[in-house]
Amino acid sequence: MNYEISKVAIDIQAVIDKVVQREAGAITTFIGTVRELTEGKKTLFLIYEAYESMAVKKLQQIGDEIKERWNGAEVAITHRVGRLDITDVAVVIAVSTPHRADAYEANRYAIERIKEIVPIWKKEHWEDGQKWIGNQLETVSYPSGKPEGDDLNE
Amino acid sequence: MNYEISKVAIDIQAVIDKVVQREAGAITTFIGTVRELTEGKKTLFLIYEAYESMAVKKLQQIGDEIKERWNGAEVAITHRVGRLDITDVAVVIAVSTPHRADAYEANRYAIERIKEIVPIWKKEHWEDGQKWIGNQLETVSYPSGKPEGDDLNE
Amino acid sequence: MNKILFFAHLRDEAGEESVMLEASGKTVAELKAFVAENYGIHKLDTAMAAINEEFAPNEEMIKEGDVIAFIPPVSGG
Amino acid sequence: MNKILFFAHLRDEAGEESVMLEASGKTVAELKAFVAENYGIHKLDTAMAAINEEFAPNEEMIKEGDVIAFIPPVSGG
Repeated sequence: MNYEISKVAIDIQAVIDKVVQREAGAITTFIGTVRELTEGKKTLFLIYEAYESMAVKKLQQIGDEIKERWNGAEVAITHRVGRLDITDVAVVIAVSTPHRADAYEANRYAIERIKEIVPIWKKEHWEDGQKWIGNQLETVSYPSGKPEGDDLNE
Repeated sequence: MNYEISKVAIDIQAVIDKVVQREAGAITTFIGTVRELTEGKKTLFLIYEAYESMAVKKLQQIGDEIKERWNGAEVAITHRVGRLDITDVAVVIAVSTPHRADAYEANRYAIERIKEIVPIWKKEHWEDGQKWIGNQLETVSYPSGKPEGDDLNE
Repeated sequence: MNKILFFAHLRDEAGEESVMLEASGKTVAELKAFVAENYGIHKLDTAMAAINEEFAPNEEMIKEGDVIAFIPPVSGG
Repeated sequence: MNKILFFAHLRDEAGEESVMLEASGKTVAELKAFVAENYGIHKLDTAMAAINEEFAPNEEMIKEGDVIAFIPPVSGG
């Protein structure tokens, strides 16, 4: 399966291997890691939680969107859940395409979409407290009461 | 060493490990692979050759350029030489940055610069012949007799 | 009957991962109002709903057996 | 004396990886002309030169002991 939620450390090479193809000249990966400082505040660790069955479907949807927009693309995404320490890998996105410009653009598209529509949440733990993070795009949350039009069930 | 020419298969995870940092929230990689078809022509295999000592210096220069332009970036690049078959990995570029937009942009910058200033050449082998490839940017080669101004010794 | 799932801070507020309710015939908006009142959940208006693992608008009607999840703004990646 | 390095198709044309020449006092352009004539290399005008592993312009003067490399348009990546 190219779209997974993992309870254990992600094997990056295994994600890359899923998108290798004879037609591809380029593979890009995005590896999201747990950063120690965010706006000057020190993170101790994170907990990621997912609505797992739906999250896998939404990752698949993102892959399908990419294949429709970028010809010849192959996509694999694994997102970690559970407790993650600083520098641990939270998500790995691998995209292969015939030409390199597409591999960068399609990969960037994937991470932005994950932050919009995939039901995964992180709880930050600092020295002085903990909090479920609302949304990382730092926009008002679903101002219309739902994700943008094309977020629905595509 | 973060900048290497390798005569054996590149260990992608090892390149990624070089750029892991507590301040980074994002690592991007570019993995250049040998594509079977280019403009309808079928490649059997490639030979990559490098002016190794100078190539390492130029990879280091690209890393330095990136660190100057993108604050907090870490960079590692390994380029393979020798015979490569279809889907083999020719180059791995890993870039880590605090925020993800920079990691994509800086990585893209690295591959474009490699194609401009790093003394590495590939010889394509097809069913009906072989040829050293002139330059992949498909521009006239060094029209001014030298790379663009800032390519020199920076 | 319908299974209702809570995640992240909504689960903390509800004090449980899921509850069973009779929700068929209600719209998503009506269920939200009911759950907010009966489970003391405050930020349900900023949450999306999913019916059977697909996002569903406020006006969608819930059917017998549907699984409803309340999805707070996501923060994966 | 100076070591002169050839790569890729230039090496194929020269028939060797490197030669030793007395090039000190010559400019890069003068050395290119000399090598093109004496080693039958045709596409030297599209090649860059490097002196001691750094790109060098045509007008740069070569010194005793400098290592000169002719760099055809690169195709790595």
